[in-house]
Amino acid sequence: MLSLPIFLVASVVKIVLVIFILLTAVAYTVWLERKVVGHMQNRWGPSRVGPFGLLQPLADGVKFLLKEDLTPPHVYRPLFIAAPMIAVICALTSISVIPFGTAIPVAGHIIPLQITDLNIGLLVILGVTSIGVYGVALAGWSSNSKYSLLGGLRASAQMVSYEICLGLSLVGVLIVSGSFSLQQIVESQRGYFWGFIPKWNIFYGCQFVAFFIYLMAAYAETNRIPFDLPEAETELVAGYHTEYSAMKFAMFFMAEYANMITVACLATILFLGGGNGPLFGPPLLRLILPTFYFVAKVFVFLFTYIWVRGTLPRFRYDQLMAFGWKFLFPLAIANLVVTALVVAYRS
Amino acid sequence: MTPSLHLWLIPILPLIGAAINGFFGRRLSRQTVSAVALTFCGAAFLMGLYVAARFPSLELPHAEYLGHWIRSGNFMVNFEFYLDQLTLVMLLVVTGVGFLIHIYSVGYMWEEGGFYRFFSYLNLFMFFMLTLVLAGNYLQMFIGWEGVGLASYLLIGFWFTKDSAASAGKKAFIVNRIGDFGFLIALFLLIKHFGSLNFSQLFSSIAQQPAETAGVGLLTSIGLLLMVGAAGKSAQIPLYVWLPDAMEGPTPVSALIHAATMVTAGVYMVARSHVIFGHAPNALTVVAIIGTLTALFAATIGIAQTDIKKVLAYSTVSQLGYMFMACGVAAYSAGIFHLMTHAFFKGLLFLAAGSVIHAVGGEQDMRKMGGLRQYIPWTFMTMTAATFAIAGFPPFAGFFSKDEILARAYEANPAYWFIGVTTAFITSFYMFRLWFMTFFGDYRGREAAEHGHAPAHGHGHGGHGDPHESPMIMLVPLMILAVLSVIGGWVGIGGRFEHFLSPVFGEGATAVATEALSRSTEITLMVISVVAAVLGFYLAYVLYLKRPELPQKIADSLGGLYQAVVNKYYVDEIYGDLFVKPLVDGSTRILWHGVDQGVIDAAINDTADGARHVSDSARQMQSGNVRSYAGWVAVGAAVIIAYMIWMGVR
Amino acid sequence: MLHLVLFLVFGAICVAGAINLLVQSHPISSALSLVVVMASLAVEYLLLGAEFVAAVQVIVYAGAVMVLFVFVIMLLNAGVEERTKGSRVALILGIPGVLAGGLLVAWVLIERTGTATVGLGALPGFPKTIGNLLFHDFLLPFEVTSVLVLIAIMGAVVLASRPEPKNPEKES
Amino acid sequence: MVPVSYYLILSGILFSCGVIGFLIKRNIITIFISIELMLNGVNLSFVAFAAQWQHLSGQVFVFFVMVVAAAEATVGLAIIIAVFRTRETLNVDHVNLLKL
Repeated sequence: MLSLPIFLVASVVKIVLVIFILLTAVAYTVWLERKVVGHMQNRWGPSRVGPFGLLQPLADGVKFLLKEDLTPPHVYRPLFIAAPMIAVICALTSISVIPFGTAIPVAGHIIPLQITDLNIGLLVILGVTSIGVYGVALAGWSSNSKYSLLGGLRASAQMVSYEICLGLSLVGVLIVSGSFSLQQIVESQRGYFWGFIPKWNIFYGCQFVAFFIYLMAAYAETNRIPFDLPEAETELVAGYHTEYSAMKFAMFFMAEYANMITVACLATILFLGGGNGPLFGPPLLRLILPTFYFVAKVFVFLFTYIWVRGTLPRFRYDQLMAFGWKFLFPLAIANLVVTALVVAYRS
Repeated sequence: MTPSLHLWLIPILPLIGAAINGFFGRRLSRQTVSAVALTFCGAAFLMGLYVAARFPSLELPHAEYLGHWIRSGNFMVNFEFYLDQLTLVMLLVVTGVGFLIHIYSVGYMWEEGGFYRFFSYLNLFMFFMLTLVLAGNYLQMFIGWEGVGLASYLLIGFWFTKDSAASAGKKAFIVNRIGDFGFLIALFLLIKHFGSLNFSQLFSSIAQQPAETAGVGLLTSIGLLLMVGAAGKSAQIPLYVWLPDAMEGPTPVSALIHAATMVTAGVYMVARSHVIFGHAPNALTVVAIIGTLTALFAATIGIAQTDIKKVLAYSTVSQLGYMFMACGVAAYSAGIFHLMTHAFFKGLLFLAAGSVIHAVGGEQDMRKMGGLRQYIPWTFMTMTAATFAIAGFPPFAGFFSKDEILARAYEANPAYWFIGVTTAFITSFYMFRLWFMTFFGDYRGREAAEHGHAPAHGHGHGGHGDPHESPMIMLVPLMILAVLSVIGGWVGIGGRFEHFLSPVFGEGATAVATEALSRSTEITLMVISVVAAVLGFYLAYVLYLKRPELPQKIADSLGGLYQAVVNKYYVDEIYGDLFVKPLVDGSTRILWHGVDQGVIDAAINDTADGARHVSDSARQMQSGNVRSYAGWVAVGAAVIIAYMIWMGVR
Repeated sequence: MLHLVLFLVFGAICVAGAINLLVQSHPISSALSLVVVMASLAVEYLLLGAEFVAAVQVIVYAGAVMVLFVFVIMLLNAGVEERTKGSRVALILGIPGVLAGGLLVAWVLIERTGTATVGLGALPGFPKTIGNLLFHDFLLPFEVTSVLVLIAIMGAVVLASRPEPKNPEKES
Repeated sequence: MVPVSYYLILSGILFSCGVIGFLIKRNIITIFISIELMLNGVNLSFVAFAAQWQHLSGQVFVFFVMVVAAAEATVGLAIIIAVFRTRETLNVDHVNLLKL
């Protein structure tokens, strides 16, 4: 047990570190996306700023900061300003319960690589993301513009709908793991069965159906292609952030990519075994390897995101709703029932 | 234990027919409807024949138990069917005559609207009548009893658009209710004192009781009440008034229900209850007196009637009187014998009359007929057989049964016999009057038709032109019944019929009675009754064929008496003034204006007015505004909380 | 001490949100005020140890039900409340009635609960124990509410679906 | 240590605010929001009592309240949409007839 001052210091350090890493990750996820999609579409992507365009995110950030912050007339000002803040705060908050790896000893104290381990950690993430809807919805409404309003409407309906599937797909994992604590969920996936297959939930818990549902719902929750209806450029200009510019727009941008990363982390923890992997080498390597595995899995997941974006066209809105309610939802329920039966049989 | 004969099938078959025709008949063709009706009725008849064939091998009385019906404490009523010699006779008469009349009806009703309705009712009647006959206890009998009343009501009012038919139906129903009331009270008395309605249990327990020779005891009361029921159903004084009016129904109905079967239910019931009557001689005397008086009374009315069916109706009442007379002198088998022969010849008379009416296009007034024997020879011949049978000419069926009744009546009390012979003479007279007026002389219907008198019924054909013979489908039943009218009485020669029924009514009573009369007396009585019949024939011949102007003169000279007879002794009017009018007036003044409008309606109206006044003020609260409702709720909640706290504090 | 401070802070946010709900004339402001009230109530639940209730409060209430409200407000494009003269009953009778009733209830509660106090996290409501209670002791009510929810879903679909326009050409 | 009565008073305040909102608000959606506020106030008292009597059924009851509130919200909002469609107003003072 840590003493209070050390706990506070450790927490502050961890928070700063996590936010820094997260924002950097966001910036370079954007770069990665532009680069990968560029290559997929047979062009170069950013290449001028720095080697391989690596400094492009920095240039973007400077541009966002220096641009004129324009507030159109007729908007509902308080909410117009509050909306991007809500979005970005929710996006950053949910990362706080993610364990990035095993605990590491620092100056004689065991510090877990996680800001806080709540025993309802998963529920916190769900709660915070569900609050995140307000950012998008209110942005759309307060802009007092038809495109924005439509985008906001679509966003709120879509996110509420897919949140149900998301939640249901997680319940299967919870049944297998028997805990809401992310740390414990990761713990429960340690080891192998049949000698070589890792005991990840996606394999051992037979949660591949749930993983598929989670994948779909996560794309929808983060408004990514093929579910990016709220900001569909071809129909709604830019959807709920049509009227935003400069730093406020950057906040939405950040929120979206932060959410992507959170979702990827969550998928890694829940389905892909978190930081679990073969440990070898000297003690220091053994400490770092879990984090490496974790980051690698997240990267794979993020790459899939980008890959899908480069591959699939956008859904039509009624297709989106039908897909969510008539396909994913029953599938999630069926998966839940089967998982419950299997677990009941095993015990 | 004798094997089950499935007696329940006999009543159920016509019920199925009735259900099919009643529910689906509207959509079926006439051919199908008649096929259904005839099939199920014929099947019941075949079942009757089957039962008769198995009869000698049965252990009698044969009872078949189907299941519980009512159970209340020790009192129990079952569904059961009961078969003995009496039942068998009735069964064959009802199904046989009924089947013939069904066949006849197909021809007679072919042109009528509501064809399926008619056959549905007719089959329904068969169901109830067979239930009545086969019943194993009084309550089941009562079902049949009420059911035939219902069927009778429906069929009398078959042409319900005609006002007279509808009211005749109502009259029959209401008058029957009076009789049913007596029957029902008798049943209650039986339940109260004997705890059972089952025939065998009841009769064996009654048989142990001493006979009530003097005064009015329990059994006498029961007997008298049963007689009230019988009088209602079988049209005896004072409840006979419905039967003549019942002639508003289609003629086959008159033949089946109001001549051959239903009206004899009273006789059957009295015969079935002979144990009760045997223990209540006073009640039996009443039965005899009522029967005798009815026979004479109805016969005298029959003299002056001009409607062919009305004559036959009064004749039926009179003949039923004979049967009651027979029962009244404890000659049940004679009564049942007469019941059987009467079913043959009276059924035939009605059917033939129907054929006549059919021939002349719906005309029922005999004064507009005449000379019909050339036009409708078959009808004429069958009708002749029936007329001779009812008049009591040997060797026709009526002679044997009537003679036996008269002999037994003489033995009991010569006064009965004297009235009986007089009635026989009158019967002979009015029947031959009908015969002569209808079939002899010249046809008088033509000028009436030419004067534009519309036919009474809507028969589509034959309204104009010459009378014509009926189709074969109507004539065949007539012929069969004619044969039966001739030979039907022969089963009674030498007391065979009595002997057959003796297990039911007791060997002793009949055997002793037949021997009590010396051979010479018997022959004398027989001769006298034949002479009375011949006299009647001769008188009718003189008055209605030789000198047709005489009847009018006689009528004029008789004056008031004749008027009284023509108007049926004003019985309907007296009943009207005595019972109907006070009832209607009382209902109108006291019950309708006083109680209903003054008390019940007024109470409701005032309540409604009060409610309206109160709600007029209260509805101000119901503004439709949700927020004001919420305000009321808030205040109410505060009041309730305060009350609960106050109660809790105390 | 920390408990009391946290309680007072979030209680104050609650009350402020509730009063803001009353004062604001735009429905969306009222709805967001309620979200604030709910979020701070979730903190109050956490203080009482009911962490699962707190999480569900945020996920279901704040995250789903209120989003639905906001969605409907946006859908119907509801503007600022108009001033109409409705019922005076609500103002003259209702508000005094509420206040009287509220005071009475408060008095009784304070009388009855006396000086009982609860500590921080007084009754930890772990998901497992709550699940046990819900699926054993309260199984029947749980099933009944599931039926209720099903009925509510169907009712909402029926109510909100636009009636099919009568189009004779389409039918034929 | 915080007295239970504090929680109860907070719950009472929230409930009363809900009722007053119901009484004074004219927008049907705001009225509905007030109802939710009332339910929240009651939930707080359930949880507080659960803590006082050390029995979890109070918390379980909160779940039932939430479920009922969710069901009520769906149906209620559907009704509001239907009402708005036919009357084109959200002001309850204008919605005082059962039938148009």
